[in-house]
Amino acid sequence: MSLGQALNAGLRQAMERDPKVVLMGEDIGKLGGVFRVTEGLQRDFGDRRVIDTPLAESGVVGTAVGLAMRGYRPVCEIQFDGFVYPAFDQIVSQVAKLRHRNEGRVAMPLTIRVPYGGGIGAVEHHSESPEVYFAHTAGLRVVTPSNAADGHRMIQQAVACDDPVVFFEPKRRYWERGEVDEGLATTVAPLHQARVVVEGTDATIAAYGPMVATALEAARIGLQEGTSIEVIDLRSLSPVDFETIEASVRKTGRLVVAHEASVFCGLGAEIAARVSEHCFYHLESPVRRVGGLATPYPPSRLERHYLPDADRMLHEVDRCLQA
Amino acid sequence: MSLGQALNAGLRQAMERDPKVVLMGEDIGKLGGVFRVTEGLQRDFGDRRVIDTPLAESGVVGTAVGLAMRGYRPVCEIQFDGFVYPAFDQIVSQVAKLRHRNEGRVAMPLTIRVPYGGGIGAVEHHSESPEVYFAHTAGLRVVTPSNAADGHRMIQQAVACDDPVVFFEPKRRYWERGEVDEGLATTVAPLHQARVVVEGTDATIAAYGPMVATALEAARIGLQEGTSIEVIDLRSLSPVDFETIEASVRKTGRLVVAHEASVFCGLGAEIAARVSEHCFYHLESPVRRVGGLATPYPPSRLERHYLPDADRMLHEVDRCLQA
Amino acid sequence: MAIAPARVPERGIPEWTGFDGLVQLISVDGQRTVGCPYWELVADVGADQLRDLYTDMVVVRRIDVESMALQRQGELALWAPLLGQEAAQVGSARALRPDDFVFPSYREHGVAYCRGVDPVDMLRLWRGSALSGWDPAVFGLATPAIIVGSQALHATGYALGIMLDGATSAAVAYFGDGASSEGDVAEAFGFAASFTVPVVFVCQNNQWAISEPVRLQSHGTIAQRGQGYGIPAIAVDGNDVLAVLAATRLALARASAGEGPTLIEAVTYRMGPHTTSDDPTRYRSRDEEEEWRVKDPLVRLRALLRAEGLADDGFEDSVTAAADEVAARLRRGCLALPDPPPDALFDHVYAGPHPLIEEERDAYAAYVSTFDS
Amino acid sequence: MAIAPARVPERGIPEWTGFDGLVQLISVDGQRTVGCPYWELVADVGADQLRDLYTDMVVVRRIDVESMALQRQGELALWAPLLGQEAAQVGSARALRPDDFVFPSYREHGVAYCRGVDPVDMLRLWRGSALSGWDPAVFGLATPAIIVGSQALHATGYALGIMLDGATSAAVAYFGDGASSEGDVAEAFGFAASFTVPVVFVCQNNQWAISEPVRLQSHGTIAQRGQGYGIPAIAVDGNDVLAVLAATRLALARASAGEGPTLIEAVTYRMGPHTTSDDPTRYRSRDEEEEWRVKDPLVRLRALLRAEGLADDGFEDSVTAAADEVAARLRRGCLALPDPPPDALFDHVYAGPHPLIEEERDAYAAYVSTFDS
Ligand SMILES: Cc1ncc(C[n+]2csc(CCOP(=O)(O)OP(=O)(O)O)c2C)c(N)n1
Ligand SMILES: Cc1ncc(C[n+]2csc(CCOP(=O)(O)OP(=O)(O)O)c2C)c(N)n1
Ligand SMILES: [Mg+2]
Ligand SMILES: [Mg+2]
Repeated sequence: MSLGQALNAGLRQAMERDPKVVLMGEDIGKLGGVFRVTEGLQRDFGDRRVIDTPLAESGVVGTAVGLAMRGYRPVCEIQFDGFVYPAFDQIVSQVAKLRHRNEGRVAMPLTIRVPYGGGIGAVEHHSESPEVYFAHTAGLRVVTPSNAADGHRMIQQAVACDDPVVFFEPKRRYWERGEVDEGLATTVAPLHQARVVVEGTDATIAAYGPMVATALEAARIGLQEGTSIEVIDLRSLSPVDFETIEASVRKTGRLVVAHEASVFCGLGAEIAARVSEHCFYHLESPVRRVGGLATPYPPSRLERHYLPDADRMLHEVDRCLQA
Repeated sequence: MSLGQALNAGLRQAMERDPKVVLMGEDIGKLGGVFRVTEGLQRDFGDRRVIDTPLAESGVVGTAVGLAMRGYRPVCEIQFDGFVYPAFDQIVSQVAKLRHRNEGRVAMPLTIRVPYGGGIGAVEHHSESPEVYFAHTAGLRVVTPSNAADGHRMIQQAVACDDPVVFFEPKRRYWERGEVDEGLATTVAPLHQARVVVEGTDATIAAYGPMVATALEAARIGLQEGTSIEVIDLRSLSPVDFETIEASVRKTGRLVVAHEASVFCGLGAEIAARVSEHCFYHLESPVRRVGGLATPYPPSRLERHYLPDADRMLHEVDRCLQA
Repeated sequence: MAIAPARVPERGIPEWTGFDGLVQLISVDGQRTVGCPYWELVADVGADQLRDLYTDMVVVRRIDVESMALQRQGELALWAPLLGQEAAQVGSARALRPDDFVFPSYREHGVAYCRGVDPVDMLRLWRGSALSGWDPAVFGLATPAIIVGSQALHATGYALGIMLDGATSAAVAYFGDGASSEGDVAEAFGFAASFTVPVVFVCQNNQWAISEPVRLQSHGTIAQRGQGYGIPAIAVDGNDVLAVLAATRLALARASAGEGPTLIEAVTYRMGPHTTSDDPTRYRSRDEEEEWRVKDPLVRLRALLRAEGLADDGFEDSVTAAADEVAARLRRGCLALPDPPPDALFDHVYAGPHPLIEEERDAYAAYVSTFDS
Repeated sequence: MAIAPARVPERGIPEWTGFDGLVQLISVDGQRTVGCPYWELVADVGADQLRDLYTDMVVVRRIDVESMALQRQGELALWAPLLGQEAAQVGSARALRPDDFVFPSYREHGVAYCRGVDPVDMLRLWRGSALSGWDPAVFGLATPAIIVGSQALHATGYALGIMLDGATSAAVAYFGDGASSEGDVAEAFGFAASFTVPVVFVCQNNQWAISEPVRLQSHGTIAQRGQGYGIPAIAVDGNDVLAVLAATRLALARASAGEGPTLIEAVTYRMGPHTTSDDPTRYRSRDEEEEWRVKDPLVRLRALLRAEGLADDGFEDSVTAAADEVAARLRRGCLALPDPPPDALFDHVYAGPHPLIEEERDAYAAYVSTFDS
């Protein structure tokens, strides 16, 4: 099944399991969301559990906060990455902080789903990668699956999580298919655990979301050219599973971090900073970052130049190897 | 004169120089702003140039965008750091991107002043350090003065700058006094130029805004204890003047980055990542970061434990020296 | 005071423009107004209840005065006084039922008092020893919202939950005239109207948002703003405790009957500074302050009680004594409020385990221990 | 069509509830309505002007049809059709004066056409070859807003600038029924009313926000929302080009006379999908679509022209030929639109020098050169 279908199935299971799970967002009902991730759910669970909201993102998240205080477990859909900013205040000042503010007396088990990233030829504001804004915000968990199996498991874990989770969905991978074990318990791995997708010995590429498939492609090409690349799928961006990354770097001695977001102050900065500190004596070459440029997202006819591809990843791996 | 007075004087000069400069914000008129930074300006320039706005931050910035398109040069005041988030969408999706979107045909010479940071015993939302959200956003310039002289010069440069500038004012330093040369041309140094405030040889502390004074205190104590610490005031957070930092690190071999914001994905991550990469063979020890915790800002009775002080900076310097 | 749950009058929200277009049951000089249809909503309020309302207002004002003093003496970091808004707060809060849930702003000490919160706990936030002071679930009262207007959406969402639960309670959002300009309040109006949820918006129009007069926010009335979203609105004399009580009861009855949101604009006055950091002499006139002093909500209710023979010197002395006792307890409690232990920094950031928090907790402990040795 | 600048009628905004509570000058079957006070605002619109309006609408629809086809053929990444909204757009845009400044949403191709934008330039954004298509200053027309509602604030700010300049032009914001729920639109209403600035809000209520019917956004009318903020509103039949023209002229006259903002709710219908990515069969009925097909704005104006002997087959053929010519040019122009050079990525991010941009520009060039060698 595709990632989109896996998320749909995961949401369905989450709703079946817990009657307090309520979905909210723009066009998620009859339309099933612009990416059809909620397809069929309003039909099957009714319009009191799958709620089309007025067109206002702060309103979506702000009312979800109130619902959570009433004991519900809301799952908000933000239609596209670029539309999450009107809800930023509610997310940063309320969702992230309410538990702490109330010394644990208020729970905020809210999931905010955000399709994100580029590569689909979209118009402006539909290809952004705003994840680091949320990763930097204490009180939130930020995760992103890269494939159908993870999507299916992680969305259920996110919904079941008693902390607020910003759940970034790599929209250009929605249609990519993979095996999904629908019977899988949601507790197989903690939500914040990274995964070594492919083992390697010469260098590590740490990627997440849409970039994992790209990193795997780089690893395949690398292998043909005689370079053994280990690929890590971070899966969680806050917290980051540094244990897995650092173990890999201690083995390979070289790290490239890849994401679509601008490199400057992106998540790669945190990973590079941390790994440079913790693996100071294991690094054979500086950690390198490959990612979006320090520019706004370009018109789609230029996006392939903006987005990291396997070549750019390999270019950075090469620079590590040459250092 | 104090930093607050220096900013006031700088704004006054900017308004005298260019009739298109208009100030907007909540309570900036008769009250002169809650920190009195605009004191007397409405009286002297009238309520068509110093405009009290309705209580709505997105409205303040969004109307400033329109004013800028009409040829004005608006200077918005956000009352406290924690109230900038309702304006986040307008800042990230409009202010930052309008010039690029319009291929240079639309100018966005907007300044957004934000008193920021902790240490004044305030209630929640009044002590935040949200600078990295803006630094990560392409299209913005982000600066912060640490003292009266810089405040006086930089606010004028920010207002004169044809790009949007998010201007963070270290609120707990508003009352600190320093020499200000009011006749100083605004072109003495580019707005993004960092400054070596104190020279040293054993380690470098890179700090900005409210942390510069703290870093200077650390350097003083360090000297007494026999450690020669170089202190850099970044002044600009986007772009960052890496030349100055890297030159210092090549000399001292050790770097500690300090800020009040949470360390995780904070600006220090970018600096550590970059310096670790560019000064890989000059670093005697890993770059270390000292900053706010990965928690929301605490109640004020705990803030001294949250905020880096000279001791914590020296602790990190020591760890560098011991590595 | 929620003893006689109101029924929604058949003809919906009664029109009444007796006093400056506002619903008023007690005139400025303490007379009962004649003919106002809102009287039927407080028909059960007899002598004892009137005296109780008066007592509440006196005690609440005393708490406010004491807190101002504590702040001036350096015991609180800040205080936002409610002086002048006692009727708006007590009148509305006393209409509430135990299972209603309130989302206040930072100035609703009177509401918190009526919900049963220990005044000492109110001070935790203002002293800086905590970010909150009580368990919201216990009192049906959220921690005060400092981000102006944000709580209107929370109340709307909570009310949606009430509706989904099939319950008959209501959510209540308190906010100010300034807040009515924030997009969040407008979105809350829109969501509440669209979903027809049981929420009551209580806007205390105290004429000022720090230094900004209400006419800067709105040329019309705030009640009209709600009406534009299809939310019935009641503009009420906010210094008249009975009128506010009546209006709130009506709004709650509408909510419980499934008729959706109501907006109450309680027109009142912030007699003190915005907070202890503020200096109102910079932006408003003594004349204006004097004009409103005449409308003081306590003076008015006392006049009524006196005129109707419901209060004598003995009663007033006992009320003062009760208020003094509360104030003394408040002062003692404030001074005794403990600072939280530094380690509390790391508590309750997340519900589940979080490696970075644990790492920082350990690092902090290790760092602190370097000083011990 | 801005030839006869309207004066503000002495009695303010005339009341008129002739047709579903909407201002209407041409009935659905192409008859002039009798007695509507808005007629005086278009008294100068004679045969030639009516034919021009019709021509505009036909051409605009043809541009829309051709763009849909180009998208289906893979030449555009996306297209947001205006089918059904030609009267609302042409009627309002033809009322504008050259020095007015418009802030459109993504669906205002008809407005852009009337402002003089080359239709080929409109396609740049939709083809993905640019984020904008024209110089806003040249046409008095901003780049379309994709963040729903954001432009309402920009228009308000621009209007504030007009006021500060002492000019008599106006800013005009176009947005949809869905957008009316966004906090930004509410804040724009508040600021515009508070500052009394010359802005016209044109809300095309086309009944749908993607899959959401307008009743989900608002139980009342959108016009009422504006009124709640103290902004006079005109609800107009948006499929009646003359009525929209009249209402817009009135609003502009009010703006120029210093009377501040006006909200126009043009009630119309999105006859096509939301965009080429959308599938309306999932959420709305054929019946509803049929109901509105009868009210097609072009059919109606043609009926009037025919009934009054202002159009014959020859005229219609010439209009069709003109539209086909525009479409052919559009197609040729679209196919010829060049991709921007990769290096353009770095242009215009900042006005002044920026070390990181320069560094990345150089690195990118160096990287590309590794492939050349
Ligand atoms: C989003 C936001 N912006 C600004 C502030 C700063 N601020 C605190 S209270 C206040 C005025 C609020 O006025 P009003 O809503 O009338 O309530 P009142 O203080 O009069 O009770 C302002 C501007 C804030 N707390 N939150
Ligand atoms: C802030 C924001 N949220 C969501 C979207 C996605 N979106 C694009 S158009 C649209 C519906 C807009 O409806 P309306 O305002 O009625 O305009 P119409 O499309 O009908 O012309 C939505 C939800 C967006 N572009 N911006
Ligand atoms: Mg107020
Ligand atoms: Mg619409």
